[in-house]
Amino acid sequence: MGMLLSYIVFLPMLFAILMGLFRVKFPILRAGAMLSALLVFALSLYLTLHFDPAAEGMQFVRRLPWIHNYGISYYLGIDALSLVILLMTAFLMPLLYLYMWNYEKQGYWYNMLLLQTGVTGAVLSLDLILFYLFWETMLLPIFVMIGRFGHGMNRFNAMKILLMTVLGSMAMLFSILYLGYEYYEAHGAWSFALDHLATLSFDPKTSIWLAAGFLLAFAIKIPLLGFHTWMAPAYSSAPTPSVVILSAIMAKLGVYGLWRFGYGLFGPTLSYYEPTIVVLAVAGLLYYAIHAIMENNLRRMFAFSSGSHLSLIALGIVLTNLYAWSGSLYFIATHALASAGIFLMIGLLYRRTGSVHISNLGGIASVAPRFGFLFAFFALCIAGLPGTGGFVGELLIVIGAFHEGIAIGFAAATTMLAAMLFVFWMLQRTVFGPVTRHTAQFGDLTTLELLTLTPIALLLVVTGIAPSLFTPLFEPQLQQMLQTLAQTVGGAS
Amino acid sequence: MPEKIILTLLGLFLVVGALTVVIARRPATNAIGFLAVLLAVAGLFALLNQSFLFLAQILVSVGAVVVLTLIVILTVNLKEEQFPKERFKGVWIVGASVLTAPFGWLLYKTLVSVANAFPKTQKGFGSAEAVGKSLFTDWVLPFEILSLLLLAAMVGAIIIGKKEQAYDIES
Amino acid sequence: MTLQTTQLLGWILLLPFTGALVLGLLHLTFPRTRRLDTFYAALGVAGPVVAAALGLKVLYAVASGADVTFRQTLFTWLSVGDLKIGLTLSADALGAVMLFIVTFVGSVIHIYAVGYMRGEKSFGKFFAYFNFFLGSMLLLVLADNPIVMFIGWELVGLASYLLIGWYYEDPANVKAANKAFILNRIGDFGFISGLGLLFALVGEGGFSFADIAAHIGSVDPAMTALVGLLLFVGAMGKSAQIPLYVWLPDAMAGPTPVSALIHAATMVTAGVYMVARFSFLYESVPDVGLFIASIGAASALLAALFACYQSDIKKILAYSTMSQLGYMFIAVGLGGYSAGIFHLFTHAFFKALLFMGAGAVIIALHHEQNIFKMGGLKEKMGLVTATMLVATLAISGIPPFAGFFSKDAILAHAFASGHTFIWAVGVATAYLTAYYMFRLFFVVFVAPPREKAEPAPLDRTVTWPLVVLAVGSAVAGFFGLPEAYGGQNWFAGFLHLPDRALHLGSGEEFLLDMLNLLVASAGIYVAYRLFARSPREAHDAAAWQTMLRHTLYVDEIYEALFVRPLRGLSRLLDRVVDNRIIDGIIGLTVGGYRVASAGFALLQNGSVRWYALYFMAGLCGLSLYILQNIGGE
Amino acid sequence: MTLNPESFLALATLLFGIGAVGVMSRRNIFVVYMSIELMLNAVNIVLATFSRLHPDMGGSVIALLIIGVIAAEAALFLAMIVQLYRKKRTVDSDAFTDLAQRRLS
Repeated sequence: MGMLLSYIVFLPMLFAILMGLFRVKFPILRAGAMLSALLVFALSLYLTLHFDPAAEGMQFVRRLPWIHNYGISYYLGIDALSLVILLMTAFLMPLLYLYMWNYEKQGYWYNMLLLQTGVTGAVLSLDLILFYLFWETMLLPIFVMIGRFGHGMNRFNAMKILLMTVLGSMAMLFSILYLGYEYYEAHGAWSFALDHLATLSFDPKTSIWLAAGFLLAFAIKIPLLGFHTWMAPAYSSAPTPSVVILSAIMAKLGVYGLWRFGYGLFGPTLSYYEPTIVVLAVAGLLYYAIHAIMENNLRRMFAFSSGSHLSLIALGIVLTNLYAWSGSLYFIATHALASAGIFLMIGLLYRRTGSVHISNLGGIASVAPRFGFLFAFFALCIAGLPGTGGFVGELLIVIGAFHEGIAIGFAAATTMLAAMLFVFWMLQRTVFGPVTRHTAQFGDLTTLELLTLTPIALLLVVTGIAPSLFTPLFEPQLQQMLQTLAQTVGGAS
Repeated sequence: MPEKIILTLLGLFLVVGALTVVIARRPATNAIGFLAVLLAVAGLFALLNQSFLFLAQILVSVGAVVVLTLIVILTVNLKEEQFPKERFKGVWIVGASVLTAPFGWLLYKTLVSVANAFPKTQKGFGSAEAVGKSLFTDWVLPFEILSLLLLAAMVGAIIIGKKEQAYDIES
Repeated sequence: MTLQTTQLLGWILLLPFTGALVLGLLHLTFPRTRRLDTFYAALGVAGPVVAAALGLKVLYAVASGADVTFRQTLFTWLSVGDLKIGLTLSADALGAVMLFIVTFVGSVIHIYAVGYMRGEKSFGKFFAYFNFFLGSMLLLVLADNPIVMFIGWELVGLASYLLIGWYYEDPANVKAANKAFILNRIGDFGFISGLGLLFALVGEGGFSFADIAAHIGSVDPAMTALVGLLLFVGAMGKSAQIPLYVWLPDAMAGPTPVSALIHAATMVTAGVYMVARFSFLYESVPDVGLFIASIGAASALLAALFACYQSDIKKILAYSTMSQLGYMFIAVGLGGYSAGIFHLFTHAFFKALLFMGAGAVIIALHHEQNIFKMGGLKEKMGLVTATMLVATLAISGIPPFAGFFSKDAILAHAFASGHTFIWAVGVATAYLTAYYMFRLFFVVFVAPPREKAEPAPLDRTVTWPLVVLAVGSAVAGFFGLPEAYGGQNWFAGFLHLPDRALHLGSGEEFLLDMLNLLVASAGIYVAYRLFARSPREAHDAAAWQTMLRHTLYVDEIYEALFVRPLRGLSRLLDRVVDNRIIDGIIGLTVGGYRVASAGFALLQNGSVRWYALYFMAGLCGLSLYILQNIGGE
Repeated sequence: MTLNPESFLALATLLFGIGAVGVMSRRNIFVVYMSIELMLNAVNIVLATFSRLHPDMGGSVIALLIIGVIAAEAALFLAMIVQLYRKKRTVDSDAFTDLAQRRLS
């Protein structure tokens, strides 16, 4: 049991190393990758079954000293927050492999394996140095994949995403090191474990600066308004599976970081930043949506849509009440699914027509009914249609926002308008309308593609129809976290 | 009192020699100044009762280094017009001196801060025996490393100085 | 019996959804085949018909008990904190009536659609959508809490979107569908804001309608008013009231059964139903009610004016729908909830009938929609003419047809509540209604034919539903026979909504009715004089008439006011804000690095003594600093 | 004894400073070489002085080792000077600027 999390984190990397050592042929490589992803998925499900939602704090903790002199430990653990993201990653990974089943670039597969280790490691690690390591580990494969296998101005865009995110990570690293030093000053021993550092108290000014380091890293990753210019170029150049990871998982890690480390370390201080984040999030929500309207490139359009929804999630997190938090966490999961679905569809579109430009498309529903149906379905999920998971998250966040105040409530409710601004116009010009030169030879979904997409679609429907199946998994822990937070802040919300 | 006079003379000798090294234009003149400095240093060693160091300084520095330097200077045999054209030499020297002065002052202050008066010398201080004892007991490893370094320097000097190079970086 | 009836609700909801799922999957599996069409039709019709039968049973059960509410919780939909939303269905009197309307009219139109849509491609998909719509509508109607209602509310919007854009090869139709959904979404923004606010106010005590009603009294009236307004914004969108009405005429791009079911009989009335559902809330804020009534009156009059100048048969009916919805909002706004629902009830029959009759004419004339190209159809299409006449009389408010009683109830209520101006608008609209409806009737059926076109024979599945609804349009009014005519207004008594008391003697009511009748007759007469003999599509006309024909250029104004600025803003954000300002700031730092690196590159000139100089300069600075701060001691 | 260590240390510092100035300001490689030797000798004086001060032979030993290093360095340095001279027919240190930043594009 104790090793479970380690298996989950390092299995893909282990597979990658083994297969790389033996220089296996492509069919074995993809089979191995798929096997590792399925194993991780199975282990994650097993973990979920044994996960106790009512228990307080971290579970399945694995804590070993690693670099003893500096108190850096190998410290993994899981709670409801990380469980949700872990499950999404584990669920999406096999589907991504299925998507790239016939994609014979070997380096790509290795990068995906590494990426999975990086992402799950970042989600599960509770030691800040370890977290930082994984946080950077997951950036490198993305950099390589955009730079080597991307299209468009891929080199430039890969550099842009690398530089901007590394800038944030550097600020975060500085804060992490300072925290460790402060712990050393206070206790005479080094430690970077989250639970240790959370006990430190600073004077407000220091705390504000330290929090700023973390917030910068997360704001760039999310990305909040103003920190976002890497987003659209990266999404438009990256190959489809990395776009899916970027939007479905990595962007969520920014929010997750804000949640885990922002509130875990700087609960009281964050109220200082709360107005700023609220304003940025609300502005981003509308800004990205309006920006998306005139986008001709589907990838860029849904990059902005992703940004818009992540702003909403960030908004939900800083509102710190049960509804908003549950909504944010639920939305993290369902948005991961929906954006994975839509980006995979866009990838398939690109395979078929060689273009992701709306002006080239049209009439897909006439030539490929199944494709059109699923495409419209995922697009509507993005727009937050009831009956799909996206709606539940939005509803909860809106309700939570109204709990905080009418003005914030209205701001959050604009999400109802935000996505629809571009989704319907996009549908009008891609799925419907007359068939164009590019879509005339459009083939409908193959069995393999259906196999890739239907699990996502089904899960979206289930999350929409019966959210009560999933909420008990995280609600008690969120409640506990909120209580803890209320105690540290001193009752202020 | 005689020591003081000797010290003053040696100091004068040393400074003038050093200035000659830095200021004089012809390499041969520089070498003379260099020789004066090395001799003055040897004299200082003697004043400090470091008899073995004095010997070593005379033998190695004066006997070997200066001779070698002179040989090379003569071998190269620069013509007057081959000298570097240092039009702003004075400016450079003054500027560099100004820049160096604070550091020199700091250095001197630091050194002096840990120095008190000389104790009485024991018998045999600075003799070859004393140095040898210390060298072959406490300082064996540095000594051996230095011997390796000398060997390497010798080999290196030969390789660098060979006329036709086995490997030519430029071409 | 009770237990059984309760369980029926779940089945009623499940039937259409299951039908939609099966039909949809079959269609997606065999998208091109035509052999399954008969099966599709049977399956598509079976669900609604069975649901209608069950719905009738529920209505009977509700009616036979006194003040009973059937409630069935299928499962807990969501439970977070105080927010415990069960997928609970409930049928009180109001719900049962709506259930009956939706399933009954729905089934009839499903049957009609079998004939109407025959030969269309994607036959199965149509019935999948249609069943899906019916299920969503039932979810809306039967919901026991506002959240589930909102889900149904959005899903009917989706169905409407898909069905308006049915002929999606033509971008204009998809545009119409988009317009419908987007305007609905603007309304939904209001709705969900209202719900969020409402939950923040009373959520701790549970969030079903009954719980809200129990706790609403303790809330600050200003807040209640705000909630009421926000919810009504949702109703504006769904029920096509000013200013969110512009989608409804365009929605006629969908097939006629769609127009009949969604954009006449059921979905568009959801706003009225919602206001009636929240009657307990609106009861405490009469000012908001007055606002609703004013919007309703304005919409009624404006739509009636527009309808007088349209020549597309379906658009006339669309504006007429909007106008009748305005009537309903007058009623519910002024506290006459029963009257409003009663009009909703009768309207469902005659408006569905009108659309279906129009649809019959359209397919008979091979998809001709301009009334001035029709004419003289009464000889060739007797049955259609008769049923249309019944419906037209009903909507014009001629006794004893259904519309007379319901419209009368609304106008009497408006008059009695003292808002005479709204009443006057209502009466004027009644005149216009009679005028434009008979204009349509005379031009299409009575006037001499313009072109020699032989109508295609109609399928029996198309004609029989007309008869059924004609009967309904003729007799539905008697359910709400007012006291003035010796009835007991059974309908209002059955609904027992918190109606505002009405102080109107039988004599006064009788006089009002006579006035209405007179006005309607005048409208019919004018229409007869103008259009029965030689109808002309007026082209001349004064400026205001041209304006009306172009519906006051509202579409264009909206486009210029909202759509274009939004697109412009989007471009601006892309080209200026992102590329210039934000990337500009980033670029500035990059440029700073460039300049600095060029400077440092100059320093690195390759000459070692310079390097030594830099080194010494640094050392010099450091030494000076040490000497200065620590002292040379 | 009237000698005091300050005078020795002052001389050493002076020698070191003059050597540093020589390294920086002269272009003739011979002078640069000799200036470096001056600096090394200055260090030797300091070592000898402290060895005498403490009294401990360790300082003398290090000074001795440094004398060895001076010899090794002289050999290498002079070889390099010869080689540089062969290459460009000059002993001007500014003629050898291979370390400079070259414009890349």
